[in-house]
Amino acid sequence: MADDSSKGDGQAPAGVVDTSRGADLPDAETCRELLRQMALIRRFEEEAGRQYQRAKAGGFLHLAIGEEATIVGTTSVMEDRDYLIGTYRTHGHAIARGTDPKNVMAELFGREDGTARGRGGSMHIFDGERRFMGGYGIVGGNLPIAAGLALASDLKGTDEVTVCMFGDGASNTGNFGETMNLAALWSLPIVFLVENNLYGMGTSIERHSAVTDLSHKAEGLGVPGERVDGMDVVAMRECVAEHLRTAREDRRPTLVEAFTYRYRGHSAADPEVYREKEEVEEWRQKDPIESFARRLEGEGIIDAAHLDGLREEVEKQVLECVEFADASPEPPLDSLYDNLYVVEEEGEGWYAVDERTPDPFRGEREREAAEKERVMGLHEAGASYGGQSQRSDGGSGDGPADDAQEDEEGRTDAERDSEDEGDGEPDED
Amino acid sequence: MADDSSKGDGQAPAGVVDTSRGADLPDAETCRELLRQMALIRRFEEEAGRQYQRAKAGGFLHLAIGEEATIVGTTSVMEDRDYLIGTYRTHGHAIARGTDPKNVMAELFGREDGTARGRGGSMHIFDGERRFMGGYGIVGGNLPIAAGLALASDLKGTDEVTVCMFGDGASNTGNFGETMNLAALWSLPIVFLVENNLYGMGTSIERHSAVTDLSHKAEGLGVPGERVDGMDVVAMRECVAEHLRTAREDRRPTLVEAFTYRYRGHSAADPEVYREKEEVEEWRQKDPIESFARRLEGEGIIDAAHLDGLREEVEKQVLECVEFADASPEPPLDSLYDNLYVVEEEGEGWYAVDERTPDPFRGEREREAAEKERVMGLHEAGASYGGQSQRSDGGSGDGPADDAQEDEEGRTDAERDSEDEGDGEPDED
Amino acid sequence: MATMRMREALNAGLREEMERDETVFMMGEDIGVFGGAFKVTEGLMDQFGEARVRDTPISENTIVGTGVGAAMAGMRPIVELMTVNFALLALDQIINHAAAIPYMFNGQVRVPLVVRMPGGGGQQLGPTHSHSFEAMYLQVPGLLVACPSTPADGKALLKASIRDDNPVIFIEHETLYGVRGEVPDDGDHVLRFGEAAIRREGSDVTVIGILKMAHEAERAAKTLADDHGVEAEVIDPRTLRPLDLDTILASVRKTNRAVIVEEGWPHGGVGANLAALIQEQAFDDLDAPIQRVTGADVPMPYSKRLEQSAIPHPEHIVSAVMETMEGAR
Amino acid sequence: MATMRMREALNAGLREEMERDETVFMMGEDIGVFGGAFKVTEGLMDQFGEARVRDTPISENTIVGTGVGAAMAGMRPIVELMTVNFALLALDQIINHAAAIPYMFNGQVRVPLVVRMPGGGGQQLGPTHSHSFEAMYLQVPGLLVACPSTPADGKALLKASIRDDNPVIFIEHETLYGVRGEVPDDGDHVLRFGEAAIRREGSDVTVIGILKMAHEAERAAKTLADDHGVEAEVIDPRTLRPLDLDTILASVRKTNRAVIVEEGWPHGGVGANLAALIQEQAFDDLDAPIQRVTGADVPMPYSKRLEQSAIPHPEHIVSAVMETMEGAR
Ligand SMILES: Cc1ncc(C[n+]2csc(CCOP(=O)(O)OP(=O)(O)O)c2C)c(N)n1
Ligand SMILES: Cc1ncc(C[n+]2csc(CCOP(=O)(O)OP(=O)(O)O)c2C)c(N)n1
Ligand SMILES: [Mg+2]
Ligand SMILES: [Mg+2]
Repeated sequence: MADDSSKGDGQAPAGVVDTSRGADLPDAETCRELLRQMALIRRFEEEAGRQYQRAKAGGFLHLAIGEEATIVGTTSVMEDRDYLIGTYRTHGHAIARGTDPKNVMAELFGREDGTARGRGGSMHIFDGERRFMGGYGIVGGNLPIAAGLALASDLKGTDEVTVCMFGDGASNTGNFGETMNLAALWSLPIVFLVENNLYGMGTSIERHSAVTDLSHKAEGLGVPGERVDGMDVVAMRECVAEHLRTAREDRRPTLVEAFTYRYRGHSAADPEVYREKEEVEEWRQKDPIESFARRLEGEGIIDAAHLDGLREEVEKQVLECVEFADASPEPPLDSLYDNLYVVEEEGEGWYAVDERTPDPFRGEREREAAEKERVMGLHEAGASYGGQSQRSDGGSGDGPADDAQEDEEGRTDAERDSEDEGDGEPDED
Repeated sequence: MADDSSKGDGQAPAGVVDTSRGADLPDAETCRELLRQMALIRRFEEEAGRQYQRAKAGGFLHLAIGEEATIVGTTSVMEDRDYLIGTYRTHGHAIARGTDPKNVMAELFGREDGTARGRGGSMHIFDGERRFMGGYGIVGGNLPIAAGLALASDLKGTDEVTVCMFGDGASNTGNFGETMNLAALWSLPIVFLVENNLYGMGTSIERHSAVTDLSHKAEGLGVPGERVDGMDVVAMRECVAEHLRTAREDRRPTLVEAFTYRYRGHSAADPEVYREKEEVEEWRQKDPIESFARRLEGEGIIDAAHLDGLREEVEKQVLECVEFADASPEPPLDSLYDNLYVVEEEGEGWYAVDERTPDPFRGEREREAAEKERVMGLHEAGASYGGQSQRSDGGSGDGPADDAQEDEEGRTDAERDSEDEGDGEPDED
Repeated sequence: MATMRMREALNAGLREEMERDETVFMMGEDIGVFGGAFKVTEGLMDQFGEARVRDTPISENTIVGTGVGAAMAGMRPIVELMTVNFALLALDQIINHAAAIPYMFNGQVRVPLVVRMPGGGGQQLGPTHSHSFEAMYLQVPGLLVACPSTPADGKALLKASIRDDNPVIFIEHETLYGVRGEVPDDGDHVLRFGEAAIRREGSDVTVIGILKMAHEAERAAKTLADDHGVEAEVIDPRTLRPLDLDTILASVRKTNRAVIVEEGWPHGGVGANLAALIQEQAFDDLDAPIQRVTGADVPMPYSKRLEQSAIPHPEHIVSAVMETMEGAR
Repeated sequence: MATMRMREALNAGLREEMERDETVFMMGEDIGVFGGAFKVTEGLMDQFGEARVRDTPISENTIVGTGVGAAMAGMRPIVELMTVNFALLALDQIINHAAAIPYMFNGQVRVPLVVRMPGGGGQQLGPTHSHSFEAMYLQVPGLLVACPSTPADGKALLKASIRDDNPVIFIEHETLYGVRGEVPDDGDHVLRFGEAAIRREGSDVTVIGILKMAHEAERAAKTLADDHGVEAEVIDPRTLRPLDLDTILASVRKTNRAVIVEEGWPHGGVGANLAALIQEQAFDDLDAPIQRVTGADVPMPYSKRLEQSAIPHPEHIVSAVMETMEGAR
């Protein structure tokens, strides 16, 4: 890194007023539920990180640890009929929306019982039933989709609201400007919620956004905003509730900037050269779960025993998730083409060059059994490069790079395991 | 069109303060030069429109008639070393920058002496020597390029400024938000100048932009702005000069919103169903050339004789342009591949499937003379569908559509000729 | 049967489907008040109102993405992009989102979106407005790709696209909007994806062309028959994904020769895909190399003569066919 | 000669050209402070400062466009896009601008821009992060397209790209960054565009592979020789535009058989282009249909086993070659 000025300062810009809204606590039961959800998400994500180190989960793993109040504060005031859409950092969002964490873990494991049957992985969680609309790997890609969900609600004459969450880095994408203008122009019922955790990957907000007070970023585009303390679940609730009302009743989009922080690296093996350890420590002091728990204790809503019980409960639940995911089968190889298309009569007239296509549409209507067998054999040969994902040896399983070739090496898993040595994130999106 | 509310209101939003800046006139010689340039551009564009009707010019023709003060006010305060970049509506911009109007007309005619030797056409005028950096057909496409020009000036340590002109419609593109943020973040020496003529094609600004005071549109993105009367060449000059100074000395980008109007349709055959005739008439009252001429007369800087002389001068000059363009040869067919690549040793190892490629790289190093001849014959056969562009019969020459086929018809030229009947713009970009 | 122009047939298709199904709606730049850049949507805002016929800002990626989102929520959006050239701004939503979403979320959600857009050259619009990009879309699993050449096919395929539950890329050709043809009156006449049309039967050579080139192929076939005694079988695939390879292979097995005509660039185009597939499947039936006739390998120049010299014409097709026939008789 | 990894070779190439030419500079997301998503640019901000190694906001189209503008003004920008998938957001600047500008302004201005970006699957990154898009770029006149498979080629082609006056699309493969190989020490060792490498000589079949598939082709060739007595000639084209068809044709004229391997989707891919060209030029020399081995026709699934089953491996190549050889011996 060039010099110290290139590191983030991890601070709210000077002159920012109190964003905590001095919000009052909701009823006791709600308070306990908020705490439970945040604790569950926290523990789930810690465990996901562990399972990633053990190579049970693959690909990228983006944890939102530190951002639980932003998530839970938001979902706790949404109606079931409202839509939520997020980024590649949404394990917690799905869980807060009501998705069984078991299925989320199974998705991380790439298994049959995953939220997308192992097709999407950590970055692409989805639960249509609970109107958690994904999980998107393209930064900024979810913004126009949110506009479309909201437009549909509007055209159908419902009072559903769409909440669209994205990062500070996403506010620099073309989609941001385009979607803000469209949402304002068409009076779409959306709450845009920027999870401003001060960094887009390794680039601090002062280094990526000319205006760092993101609540004002869309004003000229027709969407006014408000900054809120994203570490305070009660402030989040109150703020988002108000903006949901604006969307639902006044039919106007607004932009909520939740000022928050991710404790972990951008993804699992980020060496975090772009920020100081002290900065992370400082933010940990404002931990959304601990501070809320302290407040509840102070108000006599919970006691130490409750906290112990809660800890045990989520511990147990999360370990069950791991067990469940571990026991879930791998998706079968012949499911490779499932759900690629919605087809009435299957594949009629369709043609795939790919000789692994399980169905017989190679320009001919029929393919003999022997040929089918040969094809499935190839299929299996390819898949075998994926090894058994049950392994916990951290072996790379990285296809050809796995071979004992002197001029190659698989980095993904090997380096994932060397994270402790701060040895650099190999491959980032 | 749906109803009257769908038409533009053609008004500056209420509460807009005087944008004329009460600017004082510059010295007499400058005044006369400003008037001359505007008159020349006006007459040039009128003639371009006529030549388009006569099918001497083809494709799309976007005229900026009405917007001359915006153009000339801007260029008249730029230094030679500054860059100007615009849209597909830039005949005047090039001329104001010093490009010989003959070459612009020749480009419209698609001839050898055109600014781009007939490759670019009306939408893609370019004059590198005079730092007129184009002419771009993709709405919003020139914004990032402007950032790059300015970045280069910055990296080279020069004090060149880039002026980037674009339309109100372009302010809704993703490039707008991205480029504003980047320019502000990197302190690029740019003046963004939005030629707000109240319409993007057939869509009025209230129907395409949530915020219609465009001078504020980029504030949240880090680029402050100012609105100026784009019909007042003196106000334009003063305003742009100030912003050039900000860019050159303070190294800060700003956004100038020139409030202006195009009298003609979006392109040559637009039936203009989206606005009232009265609105156009109203704006014509503020005509930038007439109002400036009246002011100069009032101040005794010019008299009626001067105006007559000027009229004659530009008339003569523009007719010479037409003569020049008419006399300029068609680009030779074997120039088709010129300047596609910068090549040292020509085409070595290159391969083109296309059998019209004039050079012998069909996977073989050599091609015999007979084969070459056959290929040039095909070349000519294709080109012949282009007819003689000297024709003035308005015949379509539109390739196959030209054939006396009952089930087809070429519309481009035919419909172009029926513009007077207000019969609809056939094919718009 | 009624005789109408392509733009009228498409307009009728849009109108009928919007009448038939309330969830169908349209978005695009200047499709409403202005009536559409190519007048395909003329009158629809008057009939269906501003809620269902929506003029949009110039925001290609977001318009398509808004379509994706609305489709996921149960609507059937039709997005018009003004030309295929501007669609390059929307490829992220088309490829990373529309095409991938049904698969990546394991079929929990569908994306019944139609993206309509015209392409092609021949109108002197120069290097930013004249290209043909079919070959990019046909690569992408998850998309359907239609490219009709006649008014009847235009209407029937557009209706099929709107009713289909998959995301469809619907490519029109700017110079075909004025083409007239017979169109069935039946409002429920739809065309299945993956069914090629044999435009002309013949025994000597198979000529395959899409969009405007389907017409040029027919013209060339006439010249070939009249002047050279060569009977060409002309096939218009009509959809590129799925592709009706069966019909093409059956023809090639009969004629033993193939020429593919497209307006796009020569490298990696529609013709390359077809040539690769045909030689894989019908190698032993081929008596000559499969020839391709394509647009020139340049950004489209503005000059009318240069432009026309860069676009395939019947002469080129005749020449390629005759080369293919060499030694045949 | 020194042994280094691909990422080190690319890093050295960037460093040397930045030292050599002051007009060379870099832009990209997280290339500076973070050292690059794949660590290719590590240390360069330290050495060259923040002016010449520029971290950018997430604004793909604008970053590329800024490169286009800077190139037009005499600089030699290198833009890193984090992966080819995100480059879909920048296709407008790449195709409508970078590729078209020199031609459409008749050579008055050059665009010496390099756009570097990695692609490919195999790391369980799922359907938005794992695709291969070479086949889109090779279509576009005005672009050069490089896709090196070895550290030596990576460095030499990157240096050539930076020195070239044309816009270059430089495609890397995510799983090849760790590959080690010999790299010439000579700082002026550059590779010409349009020169294929023959990785292995053989007389029975020509196997053509790019990027990671060049390596898989070599592995398959070893198996073919060891287990089947089939001698494959392995060719890595190294650049797709321009394409060294001469070398490929010479090989096919010798072996009379060809198999093309790529990781991208099967329709309209790199292999389709090559197959079309080869059969056009060497029809009479072919004893069997040209076979293609491609990635599966799906968005890339996340599950490791599904993903690996969707990517070509030596087994697939061996199988395709043996099919091609059928009846040969
Ligand atoms: C269009 C696009 N460009 C780049 C990337 C690579 N990338 C993934 S996450 C990320 C940073 C995003 O930061 P932010 O929006 O602040 O979200 P956060 O990760 O902090 O939650 C980048 C650059 C991507 N996935 N998509
Ligand atoms: C990306 C893109 N989308 C659409 C178009 C078609 N188009 C050409 S001009 C235009 C309107 C632009 O309006 P504005 O920016 O206000 O400029 P004006 O024409 O008024 O000068 C449109 C939609 C285009 N050329 N490029
Ligand atoms: Mg962030
Ligand atoms: Mg305008």
